[in-house]
Amino acid sequence: MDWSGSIKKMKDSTQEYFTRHKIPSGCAVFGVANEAGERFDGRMLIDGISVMHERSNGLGGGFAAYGIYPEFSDNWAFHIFYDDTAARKQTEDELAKNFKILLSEKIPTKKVSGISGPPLIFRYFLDTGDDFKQNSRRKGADKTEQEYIVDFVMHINKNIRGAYIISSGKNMGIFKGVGFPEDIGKFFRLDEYKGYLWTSHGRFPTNSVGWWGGAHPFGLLDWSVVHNGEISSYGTNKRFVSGSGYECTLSTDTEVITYLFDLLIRKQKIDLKIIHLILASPLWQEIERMPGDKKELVKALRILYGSALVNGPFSIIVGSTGFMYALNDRIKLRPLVAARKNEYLFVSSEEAPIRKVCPSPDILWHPDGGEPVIGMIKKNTVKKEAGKRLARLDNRPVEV
Amino acid sequence: MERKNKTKKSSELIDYIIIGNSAAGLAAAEGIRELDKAGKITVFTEEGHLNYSKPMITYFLAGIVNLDRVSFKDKKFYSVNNIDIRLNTRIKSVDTAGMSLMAEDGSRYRFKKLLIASGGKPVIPKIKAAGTDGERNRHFNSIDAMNYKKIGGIFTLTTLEDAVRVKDYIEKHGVKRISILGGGLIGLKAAEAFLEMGIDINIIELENRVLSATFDRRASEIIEKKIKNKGSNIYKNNTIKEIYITDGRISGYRLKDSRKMECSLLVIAIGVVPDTGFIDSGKLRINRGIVVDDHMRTSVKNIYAAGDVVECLDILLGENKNIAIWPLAVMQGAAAGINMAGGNKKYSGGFFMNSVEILKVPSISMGMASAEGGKEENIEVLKDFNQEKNIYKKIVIRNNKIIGVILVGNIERAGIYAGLIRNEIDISSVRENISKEDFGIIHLPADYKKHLVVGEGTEV
Amino acid sequence: MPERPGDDRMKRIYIQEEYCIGCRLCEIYCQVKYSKSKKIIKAYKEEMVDILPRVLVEEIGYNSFAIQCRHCADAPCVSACISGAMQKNKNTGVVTCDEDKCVGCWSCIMVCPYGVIRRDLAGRKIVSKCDLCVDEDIPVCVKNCPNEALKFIEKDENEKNMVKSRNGKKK
Amino acid sequence: MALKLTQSEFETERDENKCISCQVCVRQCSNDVHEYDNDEDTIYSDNLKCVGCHRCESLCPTGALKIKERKSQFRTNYNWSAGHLKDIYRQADSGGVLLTGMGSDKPNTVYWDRILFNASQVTNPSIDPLREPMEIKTFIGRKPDRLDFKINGSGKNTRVELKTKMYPQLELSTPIMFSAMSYGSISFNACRSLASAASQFGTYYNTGEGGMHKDLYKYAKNTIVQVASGRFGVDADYLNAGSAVEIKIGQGAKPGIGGHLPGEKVTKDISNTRMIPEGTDALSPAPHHDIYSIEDLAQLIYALKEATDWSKPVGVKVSAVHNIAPIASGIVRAGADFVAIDGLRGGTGAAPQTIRDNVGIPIELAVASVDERLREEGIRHKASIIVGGSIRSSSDVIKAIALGADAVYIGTAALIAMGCHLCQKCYTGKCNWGIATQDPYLTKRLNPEIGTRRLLNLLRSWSLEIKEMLGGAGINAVESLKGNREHLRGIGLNDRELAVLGIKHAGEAW
Repeated sequence: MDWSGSIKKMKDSTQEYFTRHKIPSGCAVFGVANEAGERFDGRMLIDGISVMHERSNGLGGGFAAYGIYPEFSDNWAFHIFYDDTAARKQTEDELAKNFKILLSEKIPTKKVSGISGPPLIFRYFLDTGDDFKQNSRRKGADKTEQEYIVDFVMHINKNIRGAYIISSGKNMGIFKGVGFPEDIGKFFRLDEYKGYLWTSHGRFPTNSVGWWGGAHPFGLLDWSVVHNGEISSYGTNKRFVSGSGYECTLSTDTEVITYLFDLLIRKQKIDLKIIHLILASPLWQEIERMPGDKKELVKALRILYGSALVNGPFSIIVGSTGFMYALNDRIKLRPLVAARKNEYLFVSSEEAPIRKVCPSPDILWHPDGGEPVIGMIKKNTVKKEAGKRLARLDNRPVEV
Repeated sequence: MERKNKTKKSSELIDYIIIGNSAAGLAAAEGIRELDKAGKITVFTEEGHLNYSKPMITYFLAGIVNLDRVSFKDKKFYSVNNIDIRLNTRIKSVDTAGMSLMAEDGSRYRFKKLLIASGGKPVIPKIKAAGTDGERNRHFNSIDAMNYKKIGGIFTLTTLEDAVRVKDYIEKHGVKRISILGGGLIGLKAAEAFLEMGIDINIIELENRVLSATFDRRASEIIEKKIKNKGSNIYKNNTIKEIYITDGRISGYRLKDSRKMECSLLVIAIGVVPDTGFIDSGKLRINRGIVVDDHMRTSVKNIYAAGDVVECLDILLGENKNIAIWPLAVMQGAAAGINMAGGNKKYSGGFFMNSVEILKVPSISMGMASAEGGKEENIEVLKDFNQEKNIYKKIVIRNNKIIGVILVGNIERAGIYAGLIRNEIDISSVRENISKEDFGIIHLPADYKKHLVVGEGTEV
Repeated sequence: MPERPGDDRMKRIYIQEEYCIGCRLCEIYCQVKYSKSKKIIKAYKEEMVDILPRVLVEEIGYNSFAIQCRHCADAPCVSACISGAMQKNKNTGVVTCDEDKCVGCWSCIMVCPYGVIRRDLAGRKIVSKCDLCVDEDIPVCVKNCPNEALKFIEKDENEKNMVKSRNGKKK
Repeated sequence: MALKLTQSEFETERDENKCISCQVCVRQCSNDVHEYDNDEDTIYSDNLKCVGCHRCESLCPTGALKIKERKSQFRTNYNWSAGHLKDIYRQADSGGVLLTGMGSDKPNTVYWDRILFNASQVTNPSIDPLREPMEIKTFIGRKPDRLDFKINGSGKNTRVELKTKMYPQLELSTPIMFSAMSYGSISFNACRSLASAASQFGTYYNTGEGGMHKDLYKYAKNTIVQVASGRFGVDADYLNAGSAVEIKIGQGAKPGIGGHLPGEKVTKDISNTRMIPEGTDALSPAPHHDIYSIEDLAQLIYALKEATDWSKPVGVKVSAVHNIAPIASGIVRAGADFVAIDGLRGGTGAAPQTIRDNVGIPIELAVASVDERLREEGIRHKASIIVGGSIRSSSDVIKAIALGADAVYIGTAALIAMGCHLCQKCYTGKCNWGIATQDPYLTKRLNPEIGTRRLLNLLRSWSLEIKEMLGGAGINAVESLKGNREHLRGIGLNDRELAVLGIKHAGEAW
């Protein structure tokens, strides 16, 4: 049954389905970051991911873009899918109760053949109010502002039928839906956005269920994750994050990986540089050969965070305000290619997209399993553009 | 130098000369070859057979083995070990000072090292005789070692040649009963063979029982009874006073008790003595046998002796004694050979032991088995006699150590006792088990048991 | 003094009396090996009459062990043998009795401190003793011991084991 | 008493065509079932004495023996089963509590057999354990809430240094350990086999409550020393010798019941090891008389940690009872570094039959609810969970870990590897396999070299099978199996059972 064709009728059960079932999928991932913080528009990503058409099957595509809302860089930007106006009304009531809404609008789209049955797609720029700004505590509750956002997102996604927050960070946004990624890009008019860090995803789910909320990237706060593969440690990872209050509502690998990043980096304060030692831990036989200090460190990480080891095939690209991070599983069961040209860092499932947008990179390599690729964004440049008005973007092509 | 010049013919200098081609001599040759692969070894023997085992002659006699099988080393032994063997060569004299010897044919040999392993020779008593020989009608007044061979039907039984002759004589003359003078070891060994052949025997024994030296009264009785049951006789406290000769052959004899007996074949088996007559002793010490130390060295440098010709340590007596038995001859010979070739092997001494089977009754005696205790306070005797099965076991214990054993009827595991004697094991903790019929290693004192069970092999 | 290669490197049967369970399967399989058919049921039911096991189990209470010829380095039985039947093979170290040569004088029985040579009266008078199953990879008594109380190993290995077990033993 | 209302439970079937009267069976039976009649050269067997241990059958060189269960037929009665009748006959004979050995044999649901494991197909590659690393190393012990680091340098020269001091951990080469079986309940040779196998394989065995024989101190690195209510053999040396300390509160076969080693089993060696007079009964009280509540347990844990200089994990073993989840939570909060849970079907040397068969809950349900509870409370990392009580196969291990265990304890399986045939007569002291006995005639039958080798083989084969199953599911580290209930499916289970186990039913996708 093609549920996407009758999404209005089936939306409740579709979302229900997604929250109950894990859907394994193959995929294409492609990410580009400008480490200098220079922004470029979404066409490079659309161009790139389009050459990996074969890796998708039209049941999901999406993009995450950072630096696209400089005029609201200090405010929370929520992208929300609604199945209907009732869900929107209910959600907006909740938003109003919990935030100061600075701007709410429909996200501009255009008609593209191959994209059908989109939900209602809105974005909101929100302020949490003075309490957090002053105390980073709110009404005596033992929470940081970020936890407050996480709780709110979880609450909406879990409890309001027909509403789904797909993006909840600052100065970033996620655009995704059912269709091939290049069509989704055009649908969302991404050529009109400029960001310094983009990731994109083409999806090949192994069933015919297409649901806009289930497309990738998955996002929470500033995190966005695109992922290729199917991890075998899902249950273990899920139980691990659940011990810290993360509830996996989507049953996707991407979701649980996002939570792992959030938990390890934001909550446990583990340095980005060693996060791969947890997510794709070295083998014991490698650990045994390490010098004393390092061995002790890696062993301790593995003992404590064994349940955060992501097992089975994956290549992921994680986007965040300050960096782009790509990682392969430890025995490299999925492809990952990286390249650099000047300030640009490319990571991709295949070499072709990189060659498409950057025919002669300075360096191109195939990272080992468990070897991270990190692009750090120089924050100064980002700051410089903050405060600009939300505006349509010019069409200047990116030159690399 | 001077001495060398004395030697008339320019004689060969041989690295190792061995007099005697039997147990001790050949064990020595092997011992030499363990260390010295090249040195020349020459073995002299007065006998004509390549090699044979003396204890085997009674088995040959009994027909258990034929002439081909009396050898204890195979034919290749001499070539494999590169040994020059000189048969039919009686050594006439040994010049211990000149380090040379002369054969009966007059040839002289010089040696670097000499082993005397000439064994023993039978004792022939002087007995009054009456009669003439067959050929020259020569009259005999008495027989003795010099002339007994000239009378048909009188034999000793210590060499293969003796056995061949006895066998021929029996066949030729259809002998049905054989008299054996001497009820000791050799006599009984001969008796074993004749009984096996189905020939009745008369044993004439000076003492009041057979095997008086090695058996006690009970053991002797069991054997005597067995012999008598078969129609054979034993004349105890007796000896031959006169031999009757008819046509050069023995026809009868008169016993000490005056009884006259018919006899067509007499075996004289009253004992052997070391064969040392040919040695120009000089400084070489000879008591009853050649005296050797624990490395089988005689009192003359580079001259060794081993086997039945020597007297050396009896571990039970604690002094030298001539114990003429095969196992000791082999051990002595092996030690002598190794020492001759420059090695260092101690001969740790031995004690008497013997195995004889009369009419399917096996028996073994070892050590000071005839002791009865009582005389000496520290000697204790354990006996176990099963009349029904005719099984007898006797253990002689001195200072808590076994010094003698007699087993009759059941000899299984006899060597365990030999081990206890040799290793001087204190058996006080296992005394109650020691004479049991099923006595075994498991009954032994814990340490010795462990040594046997856990170890890999003994150095007895 | 050159070593006899046979003795130091030969595999011997070592006895672990603490693990002998007194089942006597060693004796049974030894008898079967020297039976005509070498088939256990047939051997026992039809041929067994007088086949002697060449391994002996001694047992008192819970103490027991199976013992067979130790194939001594300096074998007293070989010295004592008057017929040349008892020989120690210099290459293999194995002491065997050539049954064709043996005359049944029992000299070996007289000197063997282990008491592991027995009179075999089934046919001609000869002795019966363990030949270390020279025609098998592992002697049948060892192979069939259900508790590995018999081991067929080299001296070095045995010494290693002894050290090990001594460490594990009460002082 | 001439009248016997109980019938023999087994019969030995002897094929006379094969029996060679070699008497191996006669010599091997400690129950005197077989008797050789010299006059007739025949062996007679007294079935009434047969316990079905199969020793004679195993050693019979001709395969002439077969042990069969002898089912004498009672009138069919669904209420009064043959078992009930026989029990009452025995009780009417003896007037005592019915004793039995080993784990419950009652037909309760074995949930392991109602759970199926997953494998990869297409969307995720399975991994070949023969060609790819497959990691089953496991750590037992308390994990810190988080790690602190010190970061030195920057860029390529960044060096991250660990600041947090880790709690002591047991490092297991496979997530399987040998559970507590005391010297006394089993023979020295059995203990030595366990110790030496654990040591050679890189895992742990548990002394049980009987102290540690001095000859086993050399295996101390691979030993968990147990402290039970009798405190047998406990002193500072003992506590410090092992690599971990386990406080035994209860045992799956007999929750709420103490132990009793009869005086005749307290041989000289055992008396030395247990530090009690030779020949006296070794009585373990039902409770620890210094632990009447959870705070008392906390004190004992603290005391043991002090006594061992905080250098070893200290854990607590409990029976799986109805409130196991909150009990486990309490134990973790009392400071235990691991919780060992022993399920309903766990083994024993001797237990009242009625307790063994009727008290406690199956380990599968217990581990599921304990893991869930500790996670809910956010304290799952504070203690490892070790489960035991009838882990029969590598697949049971896999399932236990997927339900949330860190490692398993095997007791019965280890004994079976050493020869146990589950005749359930351990309490008679006549174990024909030399395991549950102190009779020197019988203990000889377990050559520890063989015992060790068989245990090593068991560990090796289970470990290989675990690796095969992990690889099949596309997992190359056992950490990624822990609590991974997505890889489990129930079969023939109702919703309640599925809910407690936290798994979906077979046929339901992710």
